Amino acid sequence: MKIDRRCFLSFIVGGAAGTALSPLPWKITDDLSIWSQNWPWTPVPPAGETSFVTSTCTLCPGGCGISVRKVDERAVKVEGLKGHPVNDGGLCILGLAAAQLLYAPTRVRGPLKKVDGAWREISWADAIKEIAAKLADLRAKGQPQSVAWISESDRGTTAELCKRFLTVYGSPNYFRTPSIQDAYETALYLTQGQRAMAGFDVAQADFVLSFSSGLIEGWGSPAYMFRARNAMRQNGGRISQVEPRLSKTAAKADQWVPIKPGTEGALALGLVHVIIAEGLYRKNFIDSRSTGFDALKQIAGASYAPEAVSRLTGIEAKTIVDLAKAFAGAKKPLAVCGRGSGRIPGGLQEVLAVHCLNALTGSINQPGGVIAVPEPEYIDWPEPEMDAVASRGVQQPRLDGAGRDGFPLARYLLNRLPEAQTAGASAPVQALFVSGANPVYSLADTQAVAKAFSKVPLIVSLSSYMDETAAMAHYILPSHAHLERYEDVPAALGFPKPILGLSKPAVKPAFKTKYVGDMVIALAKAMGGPVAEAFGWESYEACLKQTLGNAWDTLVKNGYVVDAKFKPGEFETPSQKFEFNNPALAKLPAYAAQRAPGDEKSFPLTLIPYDTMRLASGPIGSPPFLVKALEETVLQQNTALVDVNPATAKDLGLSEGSAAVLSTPKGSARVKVHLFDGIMPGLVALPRGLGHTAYDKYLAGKGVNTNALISPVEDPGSGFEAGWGIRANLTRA
Amino acid sequence: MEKPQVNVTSAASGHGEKEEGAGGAVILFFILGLVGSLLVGWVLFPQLLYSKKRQPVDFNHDKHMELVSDGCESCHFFRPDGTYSGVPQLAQCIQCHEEPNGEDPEEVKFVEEYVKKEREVPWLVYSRQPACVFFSHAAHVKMAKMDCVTCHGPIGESTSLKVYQANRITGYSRDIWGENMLGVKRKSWDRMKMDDCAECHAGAHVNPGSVQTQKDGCFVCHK
Amino acid sequence: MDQQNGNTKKYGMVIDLDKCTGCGACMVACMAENNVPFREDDTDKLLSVSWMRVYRLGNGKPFPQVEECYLPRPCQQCEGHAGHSPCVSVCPATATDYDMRTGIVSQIPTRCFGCRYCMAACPYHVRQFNWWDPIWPDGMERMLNPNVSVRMRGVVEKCGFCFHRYQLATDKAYLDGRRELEEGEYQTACAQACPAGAILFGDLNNPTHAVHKIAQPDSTHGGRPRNPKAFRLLERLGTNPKVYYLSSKEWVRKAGDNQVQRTEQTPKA
Amino acid sequence: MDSALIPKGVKRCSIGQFALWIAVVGAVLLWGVWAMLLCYFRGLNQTNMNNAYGFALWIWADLAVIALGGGAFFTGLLRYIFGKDELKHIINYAVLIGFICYSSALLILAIDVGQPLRAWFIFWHANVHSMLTEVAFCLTCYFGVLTIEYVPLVLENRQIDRLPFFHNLTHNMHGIMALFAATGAFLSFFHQGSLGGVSGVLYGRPFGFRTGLLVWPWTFFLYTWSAAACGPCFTLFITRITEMATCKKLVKDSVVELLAKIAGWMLLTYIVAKIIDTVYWAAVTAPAMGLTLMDFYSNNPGSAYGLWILIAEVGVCGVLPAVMLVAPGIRSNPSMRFIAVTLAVIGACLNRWVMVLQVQAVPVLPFEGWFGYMPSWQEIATTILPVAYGIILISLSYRYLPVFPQEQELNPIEGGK
Repeated sequence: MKIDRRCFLSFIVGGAAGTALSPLPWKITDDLSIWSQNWPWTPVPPAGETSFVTSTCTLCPGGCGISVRKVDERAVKVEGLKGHPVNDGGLCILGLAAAQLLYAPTRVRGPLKKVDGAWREISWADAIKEIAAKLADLRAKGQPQSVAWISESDRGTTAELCKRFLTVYGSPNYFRTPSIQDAYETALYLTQGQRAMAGFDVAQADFVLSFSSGLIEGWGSPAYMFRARNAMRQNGGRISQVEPRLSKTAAKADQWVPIKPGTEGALALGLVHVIIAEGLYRKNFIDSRSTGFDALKQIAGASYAPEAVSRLTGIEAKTIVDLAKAFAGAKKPLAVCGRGSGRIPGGLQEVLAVHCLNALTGSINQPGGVIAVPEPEYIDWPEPEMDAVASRGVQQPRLDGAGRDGFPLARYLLNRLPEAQTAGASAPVQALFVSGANPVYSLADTQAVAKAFSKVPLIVSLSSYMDETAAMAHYILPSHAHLERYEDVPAALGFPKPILGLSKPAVKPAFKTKYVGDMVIALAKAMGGPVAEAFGWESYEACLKQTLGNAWDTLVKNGYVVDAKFKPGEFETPSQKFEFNNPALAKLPAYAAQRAPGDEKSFPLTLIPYDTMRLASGPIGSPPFLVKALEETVLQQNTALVDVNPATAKDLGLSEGSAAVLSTPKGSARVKVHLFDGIMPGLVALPRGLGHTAYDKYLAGKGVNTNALISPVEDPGSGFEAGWGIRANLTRA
Repeated sequence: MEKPQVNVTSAASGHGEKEEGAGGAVILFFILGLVGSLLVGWVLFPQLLYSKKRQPVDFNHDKHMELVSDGCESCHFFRPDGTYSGVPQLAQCIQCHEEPNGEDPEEVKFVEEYVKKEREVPWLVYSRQPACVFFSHAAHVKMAKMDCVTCHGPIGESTSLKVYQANRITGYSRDIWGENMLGVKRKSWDRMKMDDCAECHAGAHVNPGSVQTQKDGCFVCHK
Repeated sequence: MDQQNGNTKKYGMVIDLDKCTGCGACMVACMAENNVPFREDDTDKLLSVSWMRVYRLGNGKPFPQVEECYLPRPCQQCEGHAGHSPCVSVCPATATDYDMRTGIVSQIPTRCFGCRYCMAACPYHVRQFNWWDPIWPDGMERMLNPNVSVRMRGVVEKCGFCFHRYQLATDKAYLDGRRELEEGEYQTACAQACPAGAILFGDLNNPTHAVHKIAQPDSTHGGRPRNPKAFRLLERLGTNPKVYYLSSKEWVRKAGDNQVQRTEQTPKA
Repeated sequence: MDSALIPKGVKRCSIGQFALWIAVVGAVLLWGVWAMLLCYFRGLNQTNMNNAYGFALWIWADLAVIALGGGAFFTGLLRYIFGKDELKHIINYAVLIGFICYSSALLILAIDVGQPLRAWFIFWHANVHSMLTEVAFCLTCYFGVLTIEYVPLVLENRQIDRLPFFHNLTHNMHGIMALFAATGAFLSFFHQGSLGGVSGVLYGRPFGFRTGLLVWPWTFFLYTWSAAACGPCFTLFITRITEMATCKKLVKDSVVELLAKIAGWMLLTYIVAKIIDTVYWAAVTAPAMGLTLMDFYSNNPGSAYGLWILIAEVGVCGVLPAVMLVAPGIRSNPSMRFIAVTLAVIGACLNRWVMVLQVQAVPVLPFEGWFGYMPSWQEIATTILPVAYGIILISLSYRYLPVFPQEQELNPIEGGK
């Protein structure tokens, strides 16, 4: 027998035949297809029992009710809570993406300390001990007032704990981040004598005149405003939007009135002028419930006649008159102001002008009007015992000059802090706590802010995320994420009724984090002495339970308590009337339209930042889903697009998609051009919420931070931040 | 005329001789190849394809069935939202097994390793389906009144858990494809592939929804 | 399984464009519900997977007459003629199907082998391909919904009206001994989330359902809406979609069906 | 070195020269293989396709090569069924070109799918309503037929032919070739047609959609027809190129002219049908769907899809070559004939291009703009891959197989071997 090539071939053929007759090839083919259907690198979410946790969203001051859907111990999705008075099942885009924030890669996983410019892990006990020691030093040196605390809110148990800590420690320097609320609260206090928050009964109004307010761009409580807007339009109500750019609110309004940016207040006074001149105001309100009407007449005198206002605002005189007539002619008109999402700052002058417009039509504390929602009063803790150091410390003037120094009306002027920190030879802030805020990103002129912060020897960030401020800090004592903690939500911004919400932990904390409230209590205890004594609570949860008392059970069950029968209180001014001529008011300088800073020759254009629902522009960075949902006319790859009127672009030699350099007196950035017919010529609009340098790769390095390009503008008289834009130039790149 | 003829014959015969000897070898090698590959395909391949794993803890279904009042649903119950709980979690077991009830080493192991340490038992589920499959136990058990045995077999009578064989390529249990390599099934619970679902669903009692197949729609069993 | 019950459902949507604010909540609700992946750079919308997309429509007029409208676009769940929707009949592997009992166009990613013929067939750009492996950053895979399977690279996916919610709702109904679902028991994630209440979802065949009452589908004319404010996208193609749009503006209604002068709206990559 | 393998009576270049040539083309082939591997392992993100362009360069290449490979079935049909015996002198090459075209098409399809491991689902879970299913089945079957048709030619290699078994096999296979030719023609009719149906049935895409007969849109018939017309043109085109490359006359003019004449008449009738179809589509079908002719051809960036493309396809590459090939005076001029077949080939490619790419470029939603597309290098490389493979297969076949029966007669070697 000879073995040759043919035998080998034969063997192969036999083998092939045998293989084909065995399950091997067929099973492998089938199994490979199943393998390709279940690639090991494609995750398979484990199944489990579905449950829902009722809670309140704390990602913005909107106070929406949420229902966190869990599968076993995983939070899978956040949905709106059905039947909740604020949002009734609906939820905004950020709230819906909240699970991404919970499981974000930028979560800080435990306390960190910066050593030689690098982060080192540190235990909670050591971190608190070290910080307490440094605070004790400052106190020993008699400088307790050099400790400052920045937070987004000054209400609720958490803020009260922080403030209490500063007080017993001996510092008056608690800061709330600037927003239009500063001006609104002051306006209500000045004219109505009420320490209250402004609520807006949009749902029951029949004519809403909005001065650049993004009613459907996150203004007030976003989901509530959406529903209220629909309800009022369903009842035949109309919306007129006065705004330089066709925002979504303008696009969905019944009328869009383009206006030169910054002149909204002037238009309000112009409308006041027409309404008075034509006698269209509600005489019963003016006669019986207000004083100082003559003063208003004088303010809105000849200089605010339609023609004059037309020159200021760029709106035709006839349109102004028509608008005034339509407003005054409506049964329940409501004028609102506060640009964009309503959480960006604005001047008092403007708010007062708009508020007076509401008063002329009696739309104050009436259905469909502006409602003074009293500040929550459920926190009733015993006054803390103060030692001498503390008493002396809190008597020191605030570093921002709020409450005195010519700004008697203001409570917080964080916008003035950076300058105060860098102006003198020695830096007044020696230690800074930041909780629920990201000032290095969100204050105007971020470079100046960063410079000021770099002069603070001790910055402690209590952020859950590695944000811009945390990146600058010396310690990060990370707080629980918003779905991991108890927290009271003292109000829903802009909602016309008092409502108290409770945020509940939906899942156990994933990392070595500690909620701000607990951190404060722990820090106070570590300080010892009177500071520790002021914090008798075992934990934040115990404090919260005790504070909320009877409401606790209802809050745990429903997530909220609302005062359904709420009636707005009476005016608390000395005259018990609406005061057009309050003495403090009289001291304010005469109204002038806010001009954008910068030289018009080298910066022929004006940059206006705008808000969009699809970007979180507050202390929270947008989660990946939001960036993904952005329109291609807003962001392309890592470049933001600016809206430019086609006529303006033509003058500049720019076309759709052109690469360009946007420069302002504060800095410059590369952008792309989007031609948009819905923007006034001469303007450049850029979305807020982009240009993060911190956070993860899904957000960092995308677009431009508008706050890096604008500069702070101080509202005369009040000292509030009042910047809305800046002069700019756009050149081909 | 002759010469070539002779030549041809001789050439043919010479050739033929050579071929005869080689022909035997050719056939032999063919058979060798055939038998060898058949052995590989039918015997070796299944050995290689499936890994054998023991369950973390052995479980006696039979003993538990004697003790419970509500049959399979005593432990494998429906949740109030209509979903099916599947394999019990520790929380259920603890109700009886906080401490060992007897001396069975498996029970002791279960209590020591899992109950005391509050760790879920990583059970290997014989009937685990791919992630794209939606199986409604409510539809089958509650609506169609099918019994568990039809698909799962008489597992309730077993006194011990069988070895779990995982397909090394797909990661699924061998019970999905079936013990038989050809996928031949004798009993209704021998296989759990899509065709086995379709077999029943193609029956007259199911109203066809699919435009494409005139059978049940895809979304009935897929997610 | 409605074996005894012969009546078929036709789940559909009515989207009120007057109410829609273009906020994008529906998109994110959908992504979170359906395990839609995201990438570091998702700005090229032609490479990005988003079952729901909100379009920005303009009336094409210059400043200041310009008007805008926002149009959310889920899968239109076309019925075509007798269930032969544009995409279903072209799929070579029966990975997509039209279900006569619910009126939903299903898509089974594990059956799909990625030929993309259905994408070429769909005029609404509803079908999207997984050009990349879906990757969740470390830890974020914890938010994945087990009721929806995660799609692998190389397959087409699309909106299925949150069909898993139908499955879960029927599970509950079966446990209660019911065969029929109440209106509202089965809702899509976008309809549930819409903060403006612009999206209504229900059975178009059921005269008591809101969607039927509002859209008033004319079954003798392929489901054409009788409500004068309502329209369907590309009505004249005969795709017979089950998503109805409402708008009080004529230019919007016309824009929905190629009846306006075309204008360049948004630049395309 | 390899002279024993080279057919008798013909002259071939030296092995060194040949090896160099294969190496050059092989390098291009490897580049394509590299791109293919990238597409397999990293996924189709390596391409510039997107959600608006689910079908792009590859599908165009598929449709084009299949149309051009139509020379095999049509020449076979003419030779074996209609008894045009003269065509036996070119049928080998037609079959080879067809074989290359179809294997290339299958290769490209295998790269094009997102889940190649599941590609067999198209057979196992076939949806009979889908044109693509029809394409897959007919294509695979016809590729089998082409293989059977090509095998006898391979077996005719001098060394293989020496074995009696293969010699007899070849003989017997030749005997039943008519049956395969008939099968091939039947299969080709359907898959060429179903490829036409691929865009013709898309009623969501008014640019591609056509009304039709029963389940088949008019494009179904137009594609078959155009493949029958342009396929032989491509065979003639490649033959001419081969002649130029080898500096030899390989097929007699009478054979070429006969095929050219038939192709010319096919092309003429096709283009008349195409014009009628276009007019009906522009005047009736598309307007009923809300789009006018100019919506398909205007306003797009850079006029990539202007009316010029229609004029080029139907006029310059349709009517013109048809007239040239039909007119005996022009046809008999080898240069003019070559220009005509080249135009016809371009015409077929252009037709497949618009029916794949333009279908997706045209905005259908009123608020969308035109969609642009530029293939990535990986797509181009994988598309060139089959070209390189084809050149190699032709080179090998030409060198070692008696592809051109008339070569010996037309190029007598002095002294002969």
